[in-house]
Amino acid sequence: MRKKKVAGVFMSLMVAAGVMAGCGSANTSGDGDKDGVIKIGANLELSGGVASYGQSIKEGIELAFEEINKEGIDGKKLKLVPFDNKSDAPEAINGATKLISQDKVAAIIGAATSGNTKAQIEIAQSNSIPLLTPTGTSADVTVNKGKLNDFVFRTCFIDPFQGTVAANFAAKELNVKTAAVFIDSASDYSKGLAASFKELFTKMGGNVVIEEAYLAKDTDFHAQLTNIKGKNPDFIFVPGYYEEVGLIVKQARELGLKVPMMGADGWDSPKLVELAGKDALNNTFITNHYSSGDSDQKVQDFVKAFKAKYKDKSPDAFNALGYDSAYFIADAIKRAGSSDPKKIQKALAETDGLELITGKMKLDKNHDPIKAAVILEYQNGEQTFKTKVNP
Amino acid sequence: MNLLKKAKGFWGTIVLVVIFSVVTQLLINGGTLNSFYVNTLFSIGINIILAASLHLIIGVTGQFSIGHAGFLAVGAYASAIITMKLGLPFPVAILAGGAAAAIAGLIIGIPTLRLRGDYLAIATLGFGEIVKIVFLNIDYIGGASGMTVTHLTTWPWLIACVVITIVVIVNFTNSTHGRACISIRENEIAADAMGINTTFYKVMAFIIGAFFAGVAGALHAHNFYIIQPPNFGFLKSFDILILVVIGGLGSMSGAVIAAIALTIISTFLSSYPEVRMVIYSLVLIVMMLFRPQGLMGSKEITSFLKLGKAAKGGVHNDGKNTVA
Amino acid sequence: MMAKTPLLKVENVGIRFGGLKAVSDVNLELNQGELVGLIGPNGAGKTTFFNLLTGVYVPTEGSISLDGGKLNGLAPYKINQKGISRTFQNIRLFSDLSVLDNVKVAYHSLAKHSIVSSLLRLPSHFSGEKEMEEKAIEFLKIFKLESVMHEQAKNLPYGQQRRLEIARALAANPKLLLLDEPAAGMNPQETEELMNLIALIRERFSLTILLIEHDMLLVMGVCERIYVLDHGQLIAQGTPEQIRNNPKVIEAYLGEEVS
Amino acid sequence: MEQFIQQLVNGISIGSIYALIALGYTMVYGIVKLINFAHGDVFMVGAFIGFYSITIFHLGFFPALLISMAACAIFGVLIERIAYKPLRNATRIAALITAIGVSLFIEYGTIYVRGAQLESYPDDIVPLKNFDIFGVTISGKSILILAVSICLMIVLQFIVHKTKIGKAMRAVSHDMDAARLMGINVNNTISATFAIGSALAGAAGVVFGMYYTKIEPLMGIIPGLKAFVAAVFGGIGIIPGAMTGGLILGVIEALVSAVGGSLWRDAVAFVVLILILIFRPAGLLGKNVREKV
Repeated sequence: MRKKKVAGVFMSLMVAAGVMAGCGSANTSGDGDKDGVIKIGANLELSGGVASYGQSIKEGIELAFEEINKEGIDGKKLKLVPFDNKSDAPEAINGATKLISQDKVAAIIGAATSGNTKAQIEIAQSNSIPLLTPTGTSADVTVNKGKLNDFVFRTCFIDPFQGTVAANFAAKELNVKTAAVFIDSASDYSKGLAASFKELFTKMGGNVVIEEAYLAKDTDFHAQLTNIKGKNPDFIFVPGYYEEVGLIVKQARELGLKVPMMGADGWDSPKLVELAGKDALNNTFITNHYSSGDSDQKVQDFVKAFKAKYKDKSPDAFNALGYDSAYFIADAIKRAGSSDPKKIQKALAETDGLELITGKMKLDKNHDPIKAAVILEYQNGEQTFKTKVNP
Repeated sequence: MNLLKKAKGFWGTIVLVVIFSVVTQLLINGGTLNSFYVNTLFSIGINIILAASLHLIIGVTGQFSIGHAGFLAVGAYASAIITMKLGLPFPVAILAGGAAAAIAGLIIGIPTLRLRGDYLAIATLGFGEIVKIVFLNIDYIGGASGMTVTHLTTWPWLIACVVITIVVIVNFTNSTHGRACISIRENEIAADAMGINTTFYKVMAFIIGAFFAGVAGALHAHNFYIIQPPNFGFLKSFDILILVVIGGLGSMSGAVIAAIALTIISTFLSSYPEVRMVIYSLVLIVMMLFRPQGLMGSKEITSFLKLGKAAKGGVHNDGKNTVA
Repeated sequence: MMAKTPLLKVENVGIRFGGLKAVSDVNLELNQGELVGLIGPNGAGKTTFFNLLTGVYVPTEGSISLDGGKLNGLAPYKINQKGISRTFQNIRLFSDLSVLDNVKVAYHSLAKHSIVSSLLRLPSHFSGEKEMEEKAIEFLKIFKLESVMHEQAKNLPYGQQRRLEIARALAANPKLLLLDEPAAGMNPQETEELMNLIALIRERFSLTILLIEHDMLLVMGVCERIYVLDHGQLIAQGTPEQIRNNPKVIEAYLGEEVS
Repeated sequence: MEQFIQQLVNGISIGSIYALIALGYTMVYGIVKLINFAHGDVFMVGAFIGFYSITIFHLGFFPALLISMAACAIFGVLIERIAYKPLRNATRIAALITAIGVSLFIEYGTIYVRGAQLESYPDDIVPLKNFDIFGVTISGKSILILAVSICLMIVLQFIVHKTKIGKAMRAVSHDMDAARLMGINVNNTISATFAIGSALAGAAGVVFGMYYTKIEPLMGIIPGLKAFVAAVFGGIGIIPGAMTGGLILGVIEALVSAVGGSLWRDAVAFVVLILILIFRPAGLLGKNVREKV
């Protein structure tokens, strides 16, 4: 009886494997470039914990693809193959393998977070498929233990750069001596920025008097802010995402913390103003890739097109970086003159001077974009241009 | 009672499994099964181990535990530390993952298993969340950003672990010790009054279940390149729970079939990200509305294959054919 | 056999739930081989007393000893292993298990094969399981249940479920068997059969039996001695004849019937 | 000292929201013994209904609150009738899986309909000032939340203990079959319980939106879980227990953060939960009930 049970179990396993094997042989044909279509995978966090990031990136990519496909690339059209990785590393791996082996995509855009991007690196590398993360800012995404992951790219800047820019600005322009650092402990991005900020700020004679932490998706920060208030810092550095930062700024002001606060590109969203309120945001600063209030024609066209497509929604940094990632790849495909992933990889690495919404794109030897950062100040809910910092 | 016949059947199954494994390995090597299918196959294998281990706790012993992802996490991290930090070989990592999870099972089991029903469920849910938060706060293992793990899970390791898990749990269930566990599920007070050390067997089921969840964790960690605490939240526990309930509480083959079917459905649905979770949740609801006892009820697949009277009585039908 | 050392000795046992004294100051002795009845009106504390004996409740006062060994504070399964086995007023079978397996579970504590030997399917597993099975079938034969041994317990008719519960209790090889209203819900003919059965097993397994029964006539018929509980206290003891004529007992029962 | 009092105030504010959600949780659990995982999602739906009433129909805070409560009550009854009622005699675990399914369905259905992006409640719906007492800041909104929670708790106590439907609820909660035999319409009573519980979740949603500004489709998961913990704390099925449990949980969280353990906050909450379950399984205000042997 017992063995029969075991036998039954394995028979079903076998049947399942058989079914899959059948599919496998039936499905092996397929091509990144077929019928004038180039498939690009998007392995994004469309559900789960950070669904909003993935959704935003996807919106940006879809808008860009629509525009690109009006003319096409050498007569070919781009087709987006989305995959929902549920904000989960194992799912991100399933996604990468599926996109590569089933859908035969020419390149993958994703994921939104560094962790889910790192999960895909080995697969992208071993299959020689370019992997482009729009927002994976952790330094070790592209370089692992001193070795370049040559098929991995990113559209955003890496963490340390923004942190140092912020430290410089705080010490020199704002002339603050003591600072509090308030970190999103669930995010590499936030930790990375905080680390580089702290390093430079103390080197420049400043003093970090308190470090507090929260976790993404928290909504109540009163307790930590009360602790910060007890230390009376001149300045608060909050390198998080707007979803929490909006509430942090609001709650800080409610508790009577009037000191300047500063963050980075994660703040950049019109939602920040709605969440925090215009008044609360006064006396706050961010480092960013671009300013959506930028009078630059390219930026304004993007904002207009985005609003037209998405019910008057204003684009945030995730939208912009998704959009830029699409153009980044499209440009490389065009220069490669092929949908061969290896040629695309080469073209991506050689990108130099590509004008994107978030700045002019050039890659350094670590595949990290060299882009200028801008510092913006919030005044009455409007971002006003403060200064531009070149790397 | 025919020992020889029994042994013959057992070895026959083993031979079948070996043939199946070798064929699959050849298909993998030959590239007939591309990496997508291989990956799905690995997910299925890991889910089978998880479902089987939770089946022992909920289905057999009737202890309503919904923190199984906590054991998965302990196994994943323990094994990753073994290979990545200490540089020891993979088999050691698998055992260490299982052992660490079993110890966690012991620690959480002794105090909480006095609780019943929903209270136990909530306590184990809390345990799962605590494990997640602890890992989130230890920098040695990467904190929130997690640990990068080398890919070491291969098909032979996977299938071996799946087979061992199933054999051990089936062997346990179909013995007097398994019957003791089932009697606790059926009526704890009567079991106690009939001389069954209920605490011992509840903890034992918990430890064995946790051990194999830990083994699954080791395979998981070394299959998916990276492990991060948020991967092991209560939603993951729910995923495992769903496998066991959809398969049919108390049915080992049900759990295995559900693990296979739901993994395939889930993989298939990921091509339709917009509606994926909507459909998945609808499948759950509709399934429960129209077949609340799960696919298999408490029956085993053998009771459908077998004619006649022998298959009555759910999971504990061992030895029926020996007296007939 | 050394006569006259009581098998079970209960001294001044009582239990409180909060302020309520459910059972108090009960003294009781059972000698080897006796069949003794415990009667009393509804709510007199009979089942609570059984629960004290079997360790479901821990007595707040007094002591219980079996064969000279103290039982207070032991877990129910330990007490069962020491030799007290019971049935329940509201039947508590393992309803999804087969009849055979129900009996095997009770035989569990006598099994010799370890978890490891079962996991590895060592020879001791097979011999152990075989022995259990043979023993279980033997019990089922005595209770005329062998024809339904592969049925799920929940599918048996009521009378058979009662019988199965007793068979299961016996399989644990007790010195003392506690039966909690075994004839409840049975028709007179079934009751009579049951009583004959009890007499039979008592002889065959040289058992001591303590029987709770609501039905006075029945108890009077089979028991050698009777204890009477009312409001948690022992109000009378003696032979059936003595009990029948005890004014306190009559009052307790009449009082109940009137209300 | 100031800081300590400030932390207490912080804790009470967040605790009142847990309490408000926990009230509904505890009612539903008390009567059908189902951990209604979808409760947190009804809370989310309530927040969105309130948001749309305010931004699209330009209603004030209280009308929006009432509309949201009414809509959630209907929604709750629909969920109960469609998904839970057919399972009333099935195993508890089947009902639990259904609840998980319903929860996922509401979350991802909402995302499918309106996307995953967040919305923010307008800041000026309730013109409340903050009070500054000896350096301790008490926001007017947190006083409002506490007031709303306490009012609703009292109303609820009144309904359960003084009205006919309340009596029916207690009867059904005690013994469903006996209640049915006594001529109580069990189905309607359970629906009424879901209606009231869901209305409370809806109210909590609007209050949450007003206090924390941010609402999004997955916002219900964590507060839902915390509220359940709070309900267990206080003794599940007991209305003042839910209130007490919520407030205590909030204060514990704030104090853990105050001593620098903000990342351990949830872990401490769960550890306390497990300890309570082990040493006082019926909760702080509950009575222990033994299984009859």
